[in-house]
Amino acid sequence: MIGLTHYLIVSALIFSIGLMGVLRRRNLLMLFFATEVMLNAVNIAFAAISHYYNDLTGQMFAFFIIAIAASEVAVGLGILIVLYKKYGSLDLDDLASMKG
Amino acid sequence: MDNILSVLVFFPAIAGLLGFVVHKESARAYGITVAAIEFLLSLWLWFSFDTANAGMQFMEMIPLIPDFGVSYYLGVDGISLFIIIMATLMTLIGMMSMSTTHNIKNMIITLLFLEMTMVGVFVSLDAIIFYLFWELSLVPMLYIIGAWGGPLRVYASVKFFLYTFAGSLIMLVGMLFVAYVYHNLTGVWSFAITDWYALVLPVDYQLWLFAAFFLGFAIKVPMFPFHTWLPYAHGQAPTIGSVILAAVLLKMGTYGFVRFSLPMFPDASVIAITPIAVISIIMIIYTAMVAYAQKDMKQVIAYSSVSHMGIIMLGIFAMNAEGIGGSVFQMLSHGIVSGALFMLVGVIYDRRHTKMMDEFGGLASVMPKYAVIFGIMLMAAVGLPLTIGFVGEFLVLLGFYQVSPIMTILAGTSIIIGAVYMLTVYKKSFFGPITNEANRTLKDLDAKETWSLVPLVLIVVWLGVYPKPVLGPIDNSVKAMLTFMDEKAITQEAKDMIQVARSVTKTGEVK
Amino acid sequence: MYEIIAFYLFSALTIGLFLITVMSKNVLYAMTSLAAGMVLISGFFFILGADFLGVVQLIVYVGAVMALYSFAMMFFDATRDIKEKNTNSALIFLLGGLSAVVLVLIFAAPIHSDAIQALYPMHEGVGNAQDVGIVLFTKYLVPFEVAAVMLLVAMIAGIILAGKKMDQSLTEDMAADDEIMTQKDAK
Amino acid sequence: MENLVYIALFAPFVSSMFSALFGMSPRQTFVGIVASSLLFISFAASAMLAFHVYTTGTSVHVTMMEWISAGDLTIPFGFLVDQVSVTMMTVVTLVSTVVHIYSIGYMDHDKSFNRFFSYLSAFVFSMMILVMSDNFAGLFIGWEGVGVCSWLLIGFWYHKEDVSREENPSISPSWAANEAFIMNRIADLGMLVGLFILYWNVGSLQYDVVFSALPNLSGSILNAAAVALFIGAMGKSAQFPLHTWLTDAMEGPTPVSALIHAATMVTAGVFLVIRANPLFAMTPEVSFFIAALGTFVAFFAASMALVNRDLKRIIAFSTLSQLGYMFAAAGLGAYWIALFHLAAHAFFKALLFLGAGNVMHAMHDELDIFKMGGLKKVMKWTYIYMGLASLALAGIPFFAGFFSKDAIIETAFNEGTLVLWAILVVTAGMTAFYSFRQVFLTFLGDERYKAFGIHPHEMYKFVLVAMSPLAILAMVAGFGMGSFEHFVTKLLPEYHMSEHTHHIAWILGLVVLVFAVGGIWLAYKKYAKGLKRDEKLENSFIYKLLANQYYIPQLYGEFISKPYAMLSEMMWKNVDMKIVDATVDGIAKFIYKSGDGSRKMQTGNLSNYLNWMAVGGVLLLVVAALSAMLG
Repeated sequence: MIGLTHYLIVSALIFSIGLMGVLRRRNLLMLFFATEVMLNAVNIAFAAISHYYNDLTGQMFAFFIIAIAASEVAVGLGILIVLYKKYGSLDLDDLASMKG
Repeated sequence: MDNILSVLVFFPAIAGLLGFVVHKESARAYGITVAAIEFLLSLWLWFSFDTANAGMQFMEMIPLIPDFGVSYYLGVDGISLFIIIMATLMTLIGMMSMSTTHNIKNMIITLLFLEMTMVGVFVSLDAIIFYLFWELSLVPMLYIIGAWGGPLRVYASVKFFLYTFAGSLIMLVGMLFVAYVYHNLTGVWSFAITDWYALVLPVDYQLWLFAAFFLGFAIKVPMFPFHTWLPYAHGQAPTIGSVILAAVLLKMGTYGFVRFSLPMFPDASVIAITPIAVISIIMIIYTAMVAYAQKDMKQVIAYSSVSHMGIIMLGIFAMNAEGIGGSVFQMLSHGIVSGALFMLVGVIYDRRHTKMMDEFGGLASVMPKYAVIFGIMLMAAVGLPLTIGFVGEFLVLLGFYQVSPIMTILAGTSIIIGAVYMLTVYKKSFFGPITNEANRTLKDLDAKETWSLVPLVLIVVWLGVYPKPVLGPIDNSVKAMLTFMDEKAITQEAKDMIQVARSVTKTGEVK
Repeated sequence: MYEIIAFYLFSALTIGLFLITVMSKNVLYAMTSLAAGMVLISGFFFILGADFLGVVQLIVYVGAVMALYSFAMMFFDATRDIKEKNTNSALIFLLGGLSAVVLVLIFAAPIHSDAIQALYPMHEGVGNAQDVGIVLFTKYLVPFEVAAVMLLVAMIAGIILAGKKMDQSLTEDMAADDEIMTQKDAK
Repeated sequence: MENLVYIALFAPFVSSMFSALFGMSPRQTFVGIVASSLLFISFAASAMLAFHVYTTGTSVHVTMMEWISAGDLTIPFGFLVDQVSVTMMTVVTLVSTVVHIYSIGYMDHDKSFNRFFSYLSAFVFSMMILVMSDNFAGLFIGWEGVGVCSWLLIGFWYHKEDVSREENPSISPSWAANEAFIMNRIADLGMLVGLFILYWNVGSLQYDVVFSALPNLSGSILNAAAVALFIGAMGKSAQFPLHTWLTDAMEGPTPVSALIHAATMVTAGVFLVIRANPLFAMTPEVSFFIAALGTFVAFFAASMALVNRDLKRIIAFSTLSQLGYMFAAAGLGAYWIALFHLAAHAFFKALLFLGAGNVMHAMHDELDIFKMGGLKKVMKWTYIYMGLASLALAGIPFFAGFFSKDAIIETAFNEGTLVLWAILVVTAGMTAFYSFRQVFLTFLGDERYKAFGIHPHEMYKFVLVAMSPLAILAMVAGFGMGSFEHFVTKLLPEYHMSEHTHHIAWILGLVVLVFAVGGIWLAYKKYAKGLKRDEKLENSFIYKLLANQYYIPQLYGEFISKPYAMLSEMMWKNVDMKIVDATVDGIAKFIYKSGDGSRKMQTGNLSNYLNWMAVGGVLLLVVAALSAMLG
């Protein structure tokens, strides 16, 4: 029988994939993709916990995460476009103006 | 005037604010007037002070944050009264003798703010208010050193600020913890020191809290090995800064020990006697030796300050009325004497723009008045009887003798090595032939300098010959504090160590 | 049995698709596989009985978010392969692997759930959407409204950020920009 | 009577303040005259008090006001005029008055004339406090007060330059002043400790309270207190090993040497032992140590005087030696004899110094007796005075020193301490030798000063007249011994020679006399006809050892002053700067550097930040996992 642990492990693996993407990619768009992957991984975990504990709170969290992800994409993509207009690149290595 | 203490605290500050609109030319006269009024107010405080009452007087209390028991809570007793008077006096005298000319208005305003914080520290009976004034006092001093100081002023002022600030932050943690414990035990929040006194803490709590407060106070005193900010601060500060720093700001540390550490943590204090005595003795001997090696006249006085503060620390931890009373008296004595010595160094610095002793020599011939006053202050500094310096030093050593004869003898070497470095300074600067032609035409003290120094000389002699008016109230309050500590102490060792009025072995008792 | 098969199938597929998303050099491939992964994740939700969440996942992610991405792609040159310096890939794999291992370890460890009590239990015989609706509009009403406002703000922000100088092409070379600028200067 | 006490005490104070008013103005003779008159008033008051005490046998006790009061400690300004203190008061004021008058003449060319009187009177005031106080703390006030005045007066000619020790053994007046002050401070610490011991065991510092409580104290406390107080006495009375300052103190003007470093201040240590006689009487071991040390110093100082060429230093060594005699007497329990010798010594030693001052004045501050000789012709009266004083010092019969010194030597015999007796007898011979060596070399023989182009002249008449009371007392003081004994033994313990000693007293006296006369004869043979330098002798080891004061000042310089200075330098430069301060700065630097170092993390590259974040996150995860596993 599939238990909570199975879901959590899948969630953990997907999360790690997303994390790896975040670390590996230099292109901002790809970073966004990786972030989405991580968010989805978390959503799986929430839904699974919600299911196995018979509690709706987990699903609520997942809803809000989706809402936040949607806004993030909207704003983030807007910023990406501005960045691209300004620098002509989405590569992080080119965007080091915050050097301390 | 019921709220004389509030007036004392805020009068200089308000006057300082008004000072912004005073014209630059008259800023100095304005400052002196304000300081004089403040001094008179403090004298008035003394005259209306009930010397027979050992407890807190002129108390004022306005709740500020009732939920957390923070209130504006003031009061004075015999211990703080004279330190306040000394603070106002030294501010007045310092302003009178001030030779700074550039940005004088800023200087006057800064000094008035500093005066507020100094008086505030000594009248606060609420830990938060105390801490507030304690930290606020750093700001004007930072500004004085940083703006009017010598070539290394930025380094010195930042070091002074950060060092003392770091210490007092730890003290703040201690204060918060005491309040927390108080809350746990009584269910109400209070930062009133008088409430805290009633708190009987277990010994391990006491030790931790003592350590936290110790750090804050010890850096301010400054105790070895936290003393290295002091020579820089003194070396770089303008004369007025050194005078106030040595006379009043250092006293905050020792005052803190008397006001907080002893009555709040009697058992921890008794446990701390030996380590603190050892540190004090190191302070006394070591810094006296360092002072001897100095080439700069001001540095000698600065290091000698540390050495004298060692005596004060030793007396506080004698745990008997003689020692603590002597310590409080020595605080006044050191304030006046070291303040005067810094002013005297300032006098010669104004004329020659150097403080190096090998630049001088034979000054006694060209500046006889200066030499006489310097000599008197020097003798007071080495603790000559019938000067103010002797009374405190004698009582401290006498008091501590009961704790440990050996340590007293070691600490007593201060009367020898103190004389060694002080006389060396005097010999190098004042005696011998005039070797430097630049010294031949130096002017003796002018009217301004004479009028600021002569009152100090008079006080030095007056309190040396007749210390009773000051020593009496101090003694009363100290005895009351000791009685209280004795009742509060939980361990038997502490009870044995804390000597109330039964300090002397009865005649005929064979030890 | 059907559930087990579905779980493993979906797991394998999502992991594979997301790996493509993360590894691929081509943006289009990455986006496509991401969209497919999202769809499969909604499958998890359906298995778990969170029907409403699954639907939202499909609508919002696959519908809205992916649409946003695809529109955004139009601004950038999606046909080009992305050239990235992949320095320190050992460290990255190590970190990713390590986090995976640790997370799996944590989750695989037995979880003591005795103390956990359902605050908002699901009701038998009542549809998931109904349940969710009740909780969402009672307990989570304020966050829900806040989320709504946030989405509005995000929308406006997106429009304003992306909408500036919409008349200029981003995909053409920058020389055009310079020309425009020089023309302006000339005037 | 109380008023007399205050007059005796405060007249010198008024004198000092009055002179201080003119301290910075040029020389004014009336300052000296006023000061001297005030001192004479003080003397008159003291004499009247002495008469009062003598006739009524009661003491006068006044308490002026409370000084320090803290805890259980109460110290008043109380003054006690009894047999001991009134003796000291009379001696002090008498010698002071003479010295004041003398100084008008001696200091007449000095531009700091007024200042000198201010210091001198201040000294007398301090000394009066010292002897009159009714408690140990008051004694300590005077004790330190005379120390400061001594510092001021030794360093009176502060403008002189430091020179090498070979050129001038005491380097410079200001150096000598500091040395004196610091050495005294060392002893003062001992004194303070003594005060502390007494206070914590008795509860008071009043003499009467302390002395009446002594029998209740344990032996170890008594011994500790006695030792501590005696250490104080050693400093002020310049006993070995704290003796070097006394000869260096001769840098001060000669009236100062006469008053402070011969007649009064240096005897304060002896006074303390006499004052605290109940304490010392109960500690026989300490007392015997005092006697032994006194005897040793008597011999030790006399040996250095034998070869010295400096007029004042010879007298200083002889003072040291005589102080040794006094301590020997006091240590052996013959307190009144010690006090008697103290008084008699004050007269003839002051006279000797003042005579030396005349010679200096005449010789333009030349002090080397090898450069003098034949001064008898021009300075007849000075010759007579110094001769008289030397006779008294040598213990020639019927002069003051004969009675007192003989009594001390007799005491040593009486106590059965024959070694001490023998040393004291030999020392008496040496005393006679060096005293007359000095007198003969100065006044008799060939006129060597002529080679240096000096034209000596006799001192002013009034000065010589002023010195006459001392001369008379040096001659006749001895005859008052009986009544003196009667007077002071009302307070001090009586001391009786045993039957046996009494029996052979004349033999003992004769032995001493033989040594004394022998000394004088030897001096006469060797020096009266003029100076014959003996190169071989002068190059011998012993001679050099003695001439260099056993190299003790050099030893102190090499093994105390220099290491102290080096250690101080090291403490400052290495410990304070390189360890203590460097640690603090090190902490600050560490914080700064770690900030500066971690600043490199801020590459501005988001990817790097993400990496760091991931590292942190993973670390936290690991910690969580570990704590879950372990916990």
